[in-house]
Amino acid sequence: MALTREQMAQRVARELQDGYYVNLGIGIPTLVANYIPKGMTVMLQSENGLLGMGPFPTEAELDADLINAGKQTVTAITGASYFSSADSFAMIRGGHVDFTVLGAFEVDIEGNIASYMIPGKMVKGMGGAMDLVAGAANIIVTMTHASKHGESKLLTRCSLPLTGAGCIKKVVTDLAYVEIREGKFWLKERAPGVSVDEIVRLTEGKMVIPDVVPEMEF
Amino acid sequence: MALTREQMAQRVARELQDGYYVNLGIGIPTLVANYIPKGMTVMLQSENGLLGMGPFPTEAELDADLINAGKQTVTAITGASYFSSADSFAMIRGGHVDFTVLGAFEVDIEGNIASYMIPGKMVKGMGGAMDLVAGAANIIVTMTHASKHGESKLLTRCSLPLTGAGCIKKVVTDLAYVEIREGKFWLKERAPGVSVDEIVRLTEGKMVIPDVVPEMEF
Amino acid sequence: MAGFDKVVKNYDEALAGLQDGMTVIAGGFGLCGIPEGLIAQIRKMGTRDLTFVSNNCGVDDFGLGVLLAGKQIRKMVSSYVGENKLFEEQLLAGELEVELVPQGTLAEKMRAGGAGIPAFFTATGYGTLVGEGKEVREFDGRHYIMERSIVGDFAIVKAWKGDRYGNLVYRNTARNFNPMAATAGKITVVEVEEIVEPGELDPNEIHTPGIYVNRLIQGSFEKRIERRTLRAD
Amino acid sequence: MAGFDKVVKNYDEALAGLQDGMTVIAGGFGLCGIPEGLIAQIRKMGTRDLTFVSNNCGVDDFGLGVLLAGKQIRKMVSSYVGENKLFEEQLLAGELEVELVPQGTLAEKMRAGGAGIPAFFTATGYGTLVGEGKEVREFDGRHYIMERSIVGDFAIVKAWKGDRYGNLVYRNTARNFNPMAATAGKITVVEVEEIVEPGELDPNEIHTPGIYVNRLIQGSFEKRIERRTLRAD
Repeated sequence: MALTREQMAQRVARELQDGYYVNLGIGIPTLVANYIPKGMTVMLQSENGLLGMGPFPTEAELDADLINAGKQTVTAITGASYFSSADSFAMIRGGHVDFTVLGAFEVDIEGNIASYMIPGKMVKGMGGAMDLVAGAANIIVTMTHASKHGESKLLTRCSLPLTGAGCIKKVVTDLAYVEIREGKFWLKERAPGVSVDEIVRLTEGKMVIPDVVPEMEF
Repeated sequence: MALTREQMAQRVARELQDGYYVNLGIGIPTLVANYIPKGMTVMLQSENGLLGMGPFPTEAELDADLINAGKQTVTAITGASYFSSADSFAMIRGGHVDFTVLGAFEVDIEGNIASYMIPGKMVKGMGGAMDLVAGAANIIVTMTHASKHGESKLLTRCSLPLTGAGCIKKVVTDLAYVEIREGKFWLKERAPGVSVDEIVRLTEGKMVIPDVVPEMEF
Repeated sequence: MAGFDKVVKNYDEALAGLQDGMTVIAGGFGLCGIPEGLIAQIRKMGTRDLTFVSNNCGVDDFGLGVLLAGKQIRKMVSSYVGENKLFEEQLLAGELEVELVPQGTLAEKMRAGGAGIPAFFTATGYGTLVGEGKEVREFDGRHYIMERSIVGDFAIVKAWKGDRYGNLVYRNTARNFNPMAATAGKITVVEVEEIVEPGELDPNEIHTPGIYVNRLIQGSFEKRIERRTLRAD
Repeated sequence: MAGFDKVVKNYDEALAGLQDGMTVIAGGFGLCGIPEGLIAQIRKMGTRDLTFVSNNCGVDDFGLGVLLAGKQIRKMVSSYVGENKLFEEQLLAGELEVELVPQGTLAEKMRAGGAGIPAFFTATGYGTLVGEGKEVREFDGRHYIMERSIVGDFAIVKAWKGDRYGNLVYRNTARNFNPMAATAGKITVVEVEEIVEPGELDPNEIHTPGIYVNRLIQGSFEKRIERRTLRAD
């Protein structure tokens, strides 16, 4: 069975380490915050200018001056700090954020990522995504393996305009955990009950398949 | 009579305007703070990271964490602010300081300035002087017109390594107030009792002399 | 210290000199930390053909969106737009131009503009549409593109507290683009929630020194929330 | 939040991993805001052939000057040196190399290093010895030179207060180069006058967020004054 959004977030969360500073994109990446392993703490960075982002507020905590990068109202944890957007992206561009999780439309065997623009549709902009993919040494993309129509999103060459070139090394899809290096996808794990054949069928780019592909456990 | 150091500072101070943010170099420029015209206020910037520098401290006010760019203990006025050296030079380089006063060894008809290095002597460094001359739109140099041996410091071409190229437009010496433009010195005022002939004799670079050269009044 | 009193009497004075065709740098992220009264004043003035440098363009009836309603904006330089329908309509009708800039590059372009740095290199956007036509340079084995700085004829800024000398502090994530915007305007106009006397702000805690501020006005703020999100308990 | 507790037990732990030949970025201006205990620890460790990036090099018996005494410094990258005799002696003897960098350019090189900007353009130094051998570019009719950023193997920083997560505040002009140094070290070690608990520092007033800090230690400081200057009254 393909992973649920929650399971995808859960799988991504296993890549976390204690003491990581983490930036989570909108969508599935946001859910990762719900699956931080026990006994481990991470600190969330919000690129509009907050380190130490907390949960959504209660009615009483609601503060128009305290939002996240998705423009939702949030809170700040004890020990948080606020800073300007220039300082925030200095932090990101300078590689100080340990771990970044982003959604995408497509990735390819060269580590390219397309995530912000579909030609013909209204272009809303890249926001901070281009800065995040260029700045993060340790970045993981999470998205469905293929579209609803069965078109692979793991490609030889991204078809959509790129968000970043050669920057993605790890992908968690609803079917598999895949690494990218040497111009190939490397299948590392599969979703419970999903066959290697199905993954291969839904992967357009060249993929290396080891003899044993462990099933993820939840 | 040649101007005293105090009179040179006094003449420079006449260029101030109410509300100016001002950076004063070490030496005669520092004395300018003593001659701010009545009814006028200026705010002093110290490039190590202070806007709103006050006078030297009393024994009771002495604070090792509060020094000026010359490393002397100082005070801060009400309404001052502290910032990093990067922010301080962003302010300077960005042209936000209204008025800068610096000493020099030499200036020339192209507005070049040499002020930090005498070859053969130990080189101590330029500190913030190169940033200050490059960043200030409104800068005035104050120095003696000639060396003790009668060698002019207003030259056709600076003989010493430059602090900045083409950035000086105004010079107050002990003999004269001179402007620099169009590759020439323009004599604007002379020290009381100093003849135009003496100024011309001690000026090596080409100088334009108007029919009337008013005497400075003190 | 009369020469340093930046407080102006009213909004007319705050934006005096703003003319058709000018470039305005605006602080704010979404609807958070935006200079509401200054935007309203530009709406009232009817100034046209403006270029706005701002991370976003508000929503239909709030933030910079109200200037779209007045067809006052010719060009937006932003990282993310289209939270409002007018924007899309005017863009498709060719009445509005948009230049998309990555968020961090936009922040840095403003910072560089204020800091006298005409251009810098960044890896952000290399190999993408953003890098097209820009100079590419390799440093230590990695590719970077050259980005130019931005300076505005005016900057409009929202701060929490400001003293009469123009020293500013911002509150929480309402800081966002405001400190860089404040440095990058030839004329910087700041709207604050509270004007205080010099000395009331700790000199160690000032986010924007008064040297960057030309005019200061006390505003009143709706502080509309774009995405009110609560947790259950 | 054990993973974020940056406090180390002693100076050995604070500078563990510092090796001969490394580059160290140091905060401080003159003797103001210098990490006294960390410098003493390097003296004690006897690490050699170090490159120091620091605005100044202390005086003979204080600040980085004590490392000259131990002949531990191979190269200084500074804007102003020579407040001590040892510096001149070692320079003339060819035991020490110096690279002079304008003060504002030095600050910006550190800031750029921390911010992932490999190079930037500045007018500072154009047409001078500083500009020699550097790329010159004209923007809007003015000449600029390209300067590269600086990153250190270690950064040693002095702050006023720091919480366990490494959030820092500096006091008065002791801030100087410390905030940029803090961002530009692969390993950033900070010595503070007082360690406080997370939450004691107002999140709006933190100068350096803890993300930049790897190790934090409480020091005791002499805070020697280089030029004690008093007014008469």
